[in-house]
Amino acid sequence: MSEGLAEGVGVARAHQFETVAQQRQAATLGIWAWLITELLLFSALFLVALITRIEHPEATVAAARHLKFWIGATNTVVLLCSSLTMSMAIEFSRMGWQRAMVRALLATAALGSLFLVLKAYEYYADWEEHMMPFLAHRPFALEETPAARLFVNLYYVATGLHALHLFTGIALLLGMTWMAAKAGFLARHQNWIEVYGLYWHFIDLVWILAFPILYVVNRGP
Amino acid sequence: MTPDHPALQLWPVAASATAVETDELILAFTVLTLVLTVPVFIAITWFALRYREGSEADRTPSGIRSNLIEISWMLIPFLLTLVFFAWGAKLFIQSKNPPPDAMVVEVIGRQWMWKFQHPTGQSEINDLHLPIGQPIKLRIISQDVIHALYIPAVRMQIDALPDRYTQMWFKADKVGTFHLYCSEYCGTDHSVMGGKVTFMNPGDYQDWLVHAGAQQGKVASGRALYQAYGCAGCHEPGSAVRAPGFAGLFGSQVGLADGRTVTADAAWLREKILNPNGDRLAGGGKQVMPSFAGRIPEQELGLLVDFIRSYPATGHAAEATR
Amino acid sequence: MSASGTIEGAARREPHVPESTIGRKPDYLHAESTLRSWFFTTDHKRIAILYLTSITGFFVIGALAAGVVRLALIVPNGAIMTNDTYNKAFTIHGVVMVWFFLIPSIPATFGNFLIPLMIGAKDLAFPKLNLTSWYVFMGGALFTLVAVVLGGVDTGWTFYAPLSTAFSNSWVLPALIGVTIVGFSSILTGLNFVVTIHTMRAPGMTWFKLPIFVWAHYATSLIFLLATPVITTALVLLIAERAFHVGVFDPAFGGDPVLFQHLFWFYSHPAVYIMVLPGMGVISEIVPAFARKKLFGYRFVAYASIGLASVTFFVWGHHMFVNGQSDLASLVFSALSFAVAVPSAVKVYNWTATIHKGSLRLDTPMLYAMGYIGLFVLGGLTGLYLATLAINQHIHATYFVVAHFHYIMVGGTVLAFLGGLHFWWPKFTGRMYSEPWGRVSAVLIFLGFNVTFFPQFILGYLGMPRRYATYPPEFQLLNVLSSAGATILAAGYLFPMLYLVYSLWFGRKAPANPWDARGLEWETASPPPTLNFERPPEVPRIPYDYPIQATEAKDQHR
Amino acid sequence: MKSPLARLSPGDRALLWRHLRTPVLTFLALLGLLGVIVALGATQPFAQAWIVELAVVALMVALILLVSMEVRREPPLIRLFSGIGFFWVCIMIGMTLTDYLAR
Repeated sequence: MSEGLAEGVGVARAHQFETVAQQRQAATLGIWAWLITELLLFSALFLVALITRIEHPEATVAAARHLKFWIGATNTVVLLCSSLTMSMAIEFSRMGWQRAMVRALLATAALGSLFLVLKAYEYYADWEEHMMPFLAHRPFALEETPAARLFVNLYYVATGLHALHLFTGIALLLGMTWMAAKAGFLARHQNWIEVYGLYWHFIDLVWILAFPILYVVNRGP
Repeated sequence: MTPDHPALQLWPVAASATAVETDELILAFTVLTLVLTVPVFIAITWFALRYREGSEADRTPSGIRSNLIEISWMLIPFLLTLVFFAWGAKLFIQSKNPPPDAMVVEVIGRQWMWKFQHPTGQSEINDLHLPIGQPIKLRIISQDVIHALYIPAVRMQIDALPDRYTQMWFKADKVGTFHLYCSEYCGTDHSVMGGKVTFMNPGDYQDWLVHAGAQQGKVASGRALYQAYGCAGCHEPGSAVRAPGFAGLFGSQVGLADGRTVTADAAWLREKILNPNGDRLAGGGKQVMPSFAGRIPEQELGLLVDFIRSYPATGHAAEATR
Repeated sequence: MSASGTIEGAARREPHVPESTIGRKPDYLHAESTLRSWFFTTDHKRIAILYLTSITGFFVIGALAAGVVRLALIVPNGAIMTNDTYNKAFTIHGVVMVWFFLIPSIPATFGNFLIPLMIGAKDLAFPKLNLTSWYVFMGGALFTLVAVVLGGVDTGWTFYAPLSTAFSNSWVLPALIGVTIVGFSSILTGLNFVVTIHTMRAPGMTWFKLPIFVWAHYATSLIFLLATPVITTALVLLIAERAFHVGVFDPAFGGDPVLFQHLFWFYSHPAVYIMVLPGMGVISEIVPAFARKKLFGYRFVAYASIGLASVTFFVWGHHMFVNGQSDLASLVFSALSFAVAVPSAVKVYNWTATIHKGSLRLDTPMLYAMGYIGLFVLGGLTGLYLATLAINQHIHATYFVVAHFHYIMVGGTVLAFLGGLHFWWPKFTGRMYSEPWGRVSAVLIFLGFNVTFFPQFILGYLGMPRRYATYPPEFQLLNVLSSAGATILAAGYLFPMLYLVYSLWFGRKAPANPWDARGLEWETASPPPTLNFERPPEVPRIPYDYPIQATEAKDQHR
Repeated sequence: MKSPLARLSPGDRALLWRHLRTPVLTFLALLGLLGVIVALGATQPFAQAWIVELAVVALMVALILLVSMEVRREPPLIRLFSGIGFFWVCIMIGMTLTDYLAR
């Protein structure tokens, strides 16, 4: 919210709004409305994972134990760090420390990219281990339990969709950082940083749901 | 048209006690619908006439407290309809709990035919013969997509799922022949996937099992397979592919491309279905038929050959059974 | 998110000039006339016109496909076309009508145009996003139309697995991708409306001064936000299933095709209310305007909109009573479905009570509204037949269902759409249409509709399954009757297209408020200026401030 | 940073710490909770570990929503919007399970 903004930091009013406060409120509400749709999008996948677990408990456990647990855990730490740098960027924007903010944003983008690199390595390792059942011509390591395929493929859909969100997020973030580095940005568009921050935190939140649901919970019998 | 012409019939035949009960429920619900809607229709029409602009009418507010009206017209129709929920639920629960002595008929749905197997082993395609006065339980499964077995005369339908059994039970009490449909859209020939269910006296049913069930049903089954496997698309006279027809084929002498002549007997026809590339026919037609080896079970091959055997000397497949 | 900063927004506000003055600033239609000014506009009114023209095009495509279906069913033996052609025709009809006409119909056109006007705002909260949603919509439409042109789809609009994933040989993938994309357009529209209604209301425009139209669109937008993402997931999984054999819906690997139906109907049942609620909003504007009377039970009608939007999320399983779901689920879903009767009854009885002791003018919009009420009541109550478990086992997937949902979708949404189109046509275009032609078409559509669809109720309980290219000969009489009705209906649709377009050039110029109606949209010129109001509108004391007001209605606003 | 940390004036340093205290503490708390999940997942000490894991996840989600995303400082409308999605997820999962758990 707008309390505690440093001098010279603020938002320029767009023509359709009457006041800046109204504009800020609209932007915050808008991003939250969007985040609701993101939550339901991923939750439907988590529901499918739950049904798969209920219908095929053994196959799901076998599949989940094949996932790269430690890469997933490391990636969760990476995203938590990026959340921290994002929070810092928001605070710097409020303080009017533009250069520090830009650096924090770049750090966030770098951590997001690190996540994607680790994820890509994880996919590569999965491929090596014949854990890509959706590839028609590559034998599947758990061929003897056909239902394991369901969970493994679902893992690709869910993590792929999350990676797509992260990738889009990094692209937007870099574009915004480029603009944010220019003089006068904080006087006109400070709330972009806050609104974007909500999106970034939420992608983290989705991963914090996805990691236990896909990697952790199904390891147990 | 006479008054009892089927096109003028406005209520479907009910062939079981449950069907009659369902009809009673529908009729009672219709009475409620009329009670709830007719006043609205009359009111709208009456108000439209009575209170038209320029008409002399009393437009002073009635002074009725609106909250009371609002709550009453929210709750009264709702409570009335809840009675029908309970009634419908009661019948539904009955329909989900077959009596233990029910006769079990296995049903398999496939694009685009039904296969029924009687407890005594006889099987039928698309048509189903059943005794009356005896609870029947159909155990239903599909081999490909989702189908649904629908018998309007007993007011029942249930999906045939590819991965697990569903069931339907009823006790028919009226002799006659009724429609049997697939009611879950299943692809190109969805509307053709159906036939007739015939409810018979138990004695007639036993008789049918012994005689017709084993004999006359075969050709009809073969015809259904002929359609279902797509044979008719090429082999029926008038088709674009102009594949060899079956009229008068069985037992005749067939000239082959290598000059030999063979007799089209059961064994040769069977082999030709499984391996169309062998024994090329004389006449130079292009061989386009795919092999059906592994696609048609042995027992169904027999039915197909029986169907070709009884194919009329002239005309179309439909006549083979009529 | 928000538009780029223009600080001179306040300076643009012009001093109020009386309407008759000739030198007034050009209205939104005439402000600019280049193609660029239309295709890159961020004006909600112009975007509404873009949507209106595109969905009219889709309506024509869908209606032609319906014509093909009715043509095929004149004969029982399928002699007119192959089963395959028939299946593709009804699939195109369903896909186009549901996703490219009914869902965007009223929200994206009237909602887009009127919500800012009704709440006294200059535009929606996110104008660029609004334009984006139209491009996303057209992008999705492109994919689906490509599927149609390449050879069509034969899965039905419901895309049930495993028919759509493993067995259909038609162009399922592009159609699925198109429908998935269109979902994003819905989400963006809904998001824009929610934020606009929350944050952009003019000073003094409190929630209980909002027209029911705005309430209805708020409820609709919540459904857009809460339901659409789930069908996106379901369709993404279906696409992955068809392209990569993921397996979650494929019984060959232990997947469950019924799971797709759960996800599908979690969206598609609420989607019924995406189509119905905006129509209810339109009717709630028309009825008081032509009865010259305040809407009866305003607060109840407003709450009923939110009530419908919430209850609708608990009842999706009533589409699956015979699909092998558990008996417990069927019982629960059936019981909850009856709760939908409560808010629906509130709406219908309040409209009827509004007419009571009014001063009625039976102009074209009112004729549509009265037709709507009658048909919606029938459509709604036949829905309760289908929600009753034992009855459902008989009439599920028969023509009874087809008749039922056409009473809701055509009798409801399309009549409301046409009623609203005639009601606000002067506001959209600044022209009046021919009133006699309007009335003739309204009556023709009402009659044609009933002749087309009432016989289908009878066909349904006689046991004719839906989606049948061929059918037993005893059903021919009723089918021919239905097809005959469809030709009347087609004529009824054709007339408005002709005389409305004619009025664009030759119609009488419309005054700002031709119906003497209440609501802020009538306070500005017809057509409105680009920034909607020449000066900030004055919010009325109460909503629906018509001459005739029952005392009980006033009580609610003390 | 604006300039290396050491060269900040004491006032700036206080300002910095005041602004960054909450994010840093949240980050440490989240790391700790993640540690619990990872430890439980890796060792599987008892069969019902999944209940604890899901409870910890719920805690992490609440922490991110309330603190990182600042819902606790938002007006009631935003609080409603941040919660409504989770409520709808419960509807979706709950009603679907009436089918799967009762088959």
